[in-house]
Amino acid sequence: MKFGILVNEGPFTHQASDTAYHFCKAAIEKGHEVSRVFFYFDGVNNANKLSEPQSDDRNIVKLWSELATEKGVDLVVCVAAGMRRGIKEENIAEGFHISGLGQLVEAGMGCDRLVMFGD
Amino acid sequence: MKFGILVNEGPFTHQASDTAYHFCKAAIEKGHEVSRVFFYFDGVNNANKLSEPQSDDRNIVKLWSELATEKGVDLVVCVAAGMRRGIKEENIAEGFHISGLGQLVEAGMGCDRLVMFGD
Amino acid sequence: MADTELEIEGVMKTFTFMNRKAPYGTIYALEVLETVLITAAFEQHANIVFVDDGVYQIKKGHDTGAINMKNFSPTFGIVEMEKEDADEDEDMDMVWRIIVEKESMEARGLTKDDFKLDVEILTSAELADVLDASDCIISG
Amino acid sequence: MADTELEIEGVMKTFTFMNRKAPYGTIYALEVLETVLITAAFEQHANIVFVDDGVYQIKKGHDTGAINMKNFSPTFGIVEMEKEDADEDEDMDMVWRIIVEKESMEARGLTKDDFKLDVEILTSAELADVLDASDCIISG
Amino acid sequence: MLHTVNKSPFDRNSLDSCLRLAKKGSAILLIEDGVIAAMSGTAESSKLEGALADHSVFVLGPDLQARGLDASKLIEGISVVDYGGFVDLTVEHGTVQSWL
Amino acid sequence: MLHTVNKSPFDRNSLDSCLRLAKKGSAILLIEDGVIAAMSGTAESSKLEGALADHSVFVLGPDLQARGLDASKLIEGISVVDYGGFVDLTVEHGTVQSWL
Repeated sequence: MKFGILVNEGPFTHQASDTAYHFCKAAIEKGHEVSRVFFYFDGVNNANKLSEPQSDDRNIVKLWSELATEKGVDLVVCVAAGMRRGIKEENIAEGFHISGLGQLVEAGMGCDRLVMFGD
Repeated sequence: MKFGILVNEGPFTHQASDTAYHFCKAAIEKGHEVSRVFFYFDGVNNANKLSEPQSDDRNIVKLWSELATEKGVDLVVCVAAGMRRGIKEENIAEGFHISGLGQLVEAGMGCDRLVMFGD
Repeated sequence: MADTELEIEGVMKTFTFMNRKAPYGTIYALEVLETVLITAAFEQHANIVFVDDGVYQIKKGHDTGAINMKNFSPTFGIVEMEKEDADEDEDMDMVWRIIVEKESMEARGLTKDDFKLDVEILTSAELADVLDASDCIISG
Repeated sequence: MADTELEIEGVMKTFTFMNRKAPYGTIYALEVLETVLITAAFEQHANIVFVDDGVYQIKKGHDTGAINMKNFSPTFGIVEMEKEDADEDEDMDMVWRIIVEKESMEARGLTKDDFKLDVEILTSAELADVLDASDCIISG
Repeated sequence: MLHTVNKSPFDRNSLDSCLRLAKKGSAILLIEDGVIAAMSGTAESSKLEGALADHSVFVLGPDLQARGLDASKLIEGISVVDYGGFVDLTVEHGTVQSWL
Repeated sequence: MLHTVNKSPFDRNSLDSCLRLAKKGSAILLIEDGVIAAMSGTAESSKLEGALADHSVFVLGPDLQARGLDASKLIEGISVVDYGGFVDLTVEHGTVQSWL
């Protein structure tokens, strides 16, 4: 099955991003395809490459990046939401790319399930 | 009277930062002193200098910066909360500076009122 | 990285936008609205639903001057236009509905006249059927 | 820019930390806890209060392995040590209290034994007095 | 003491907790989405109507206007203030507790 | 259809809205702080106890464990799943509605 994932909140403050990540990993392990993860609202902050959590905590940005580089998951940061919050080409982490909100609608259209995670 | 202000949420997603700004402005207009605004939790995202809201919306980062440069308000971004979320020397806007959580406790100790804004 | 291509040729789905949050206290209303408008470009079915404090998003008389935030209320005019286009264009298959839950409206002492949009008022049970028949539900 | 100097010499205030949110769903519990620890360095009075879902922050048995988040629960041991230091050191004026609201605890079917800290259980009315006597209230 | 509540009573428990833990005589200011609690004729109106005997209650005008809420439909006894009035309330009432 | 609820019923109205608008026969999965609703013996337990007649109800085990909530004290009839089980539920039940 093809999954589209929508992440609405930034890393650390809300658990949304963690849960979305665990969901994606479990889906891939079960043989499903995660066709796209779309980062909207404060979710764009998941792409901030300067994020440097304490060494005894998980590094959420890095976990997402690895999902892109190792599993080929398409990580899309909404351009308009990113502009507003200062997430741009200059500071996005490896594996993320910036695109329009149409990519969210296309994920809804092209996937079997759209699953949202937020506050 | 001396005010210490604590801002717990980032710009745009929650109104907290806007309300805190209007409170500071009104306090200064009434002749009070805003001794320090401390940005903690997601509040650190208020200092992201790459933030570029649409032209018909307010630019919250810039409004805070002006409060520092024009009114001399001390804008402190928590170093630990900022590291976690990727707000560092490299990307903080004019007028903000990074310091420790002790600056929040000192604001509580040294001001007549500590007022918090958050989610 | 280039955008991944998804197969969307000829796909027609029903998107439901669940607006449950008050306006201005958070940005969700505004950013969901931006998604609604993009959905029109893809000519998909859409239910724009206002439930709980979301009903205040379409209350008449928003005036954001004193809080210095963008008043997104006029943008609902575009949503209404898209709906009219969908209703009138016989070549277009797209169906748009703008829905308020009766229970949410009444709990807040509001009536249909309080809204700046012409809305369908549905009971919880009727709305449950609409949700159940949706393909994608986007909440803000 | 250098830190602005505030006059804090000899100041002794009462800080109250209001923990109202469940752990792990949001980061507030962890980041408030970091503030509590810093307050000890300034030798201020502190009330560490657990109300509403905040009472789950000090529930025994947190195990965050499967959600892969930092388990901040052991850090409460440091809070308890700070409190003991404050209680025992006669040269130190500082008073620390760790408080759970009875009504919040009971609504969740919990008892004092469910907590990993030795806490004072206060009624709403008693807690209202504690809040009222605080100089700075920090909520998370 | 001054309590601020910034969430709708329909959405969150913060007004409930505030009313349970605010001492008689303390002031309450409704801001942001909290202003919804100030309206009469809603399923939540009784909460603040009952609180007016023990507390002076204020609401932030700019937040009412933004949401198109009519000041003539406020619960009787609630006063409207602007940001300057918010500052004055913090000066007059001592410690501020934000019910976040 | 699958409904997910990620907030505590003590804190927010999302479980109430979900139960009001979920069709009979649809499934409900409690995640994140939403797992608090699955516990028996609380002031909010009756909400889900009543819902079990119309819905199959699941709770995410990793979130229970994180909060130190004892699976033996779950409301009877609620099943525990892990992240893989969450994925399976979305596959089996069609459209997913997240009550954010």
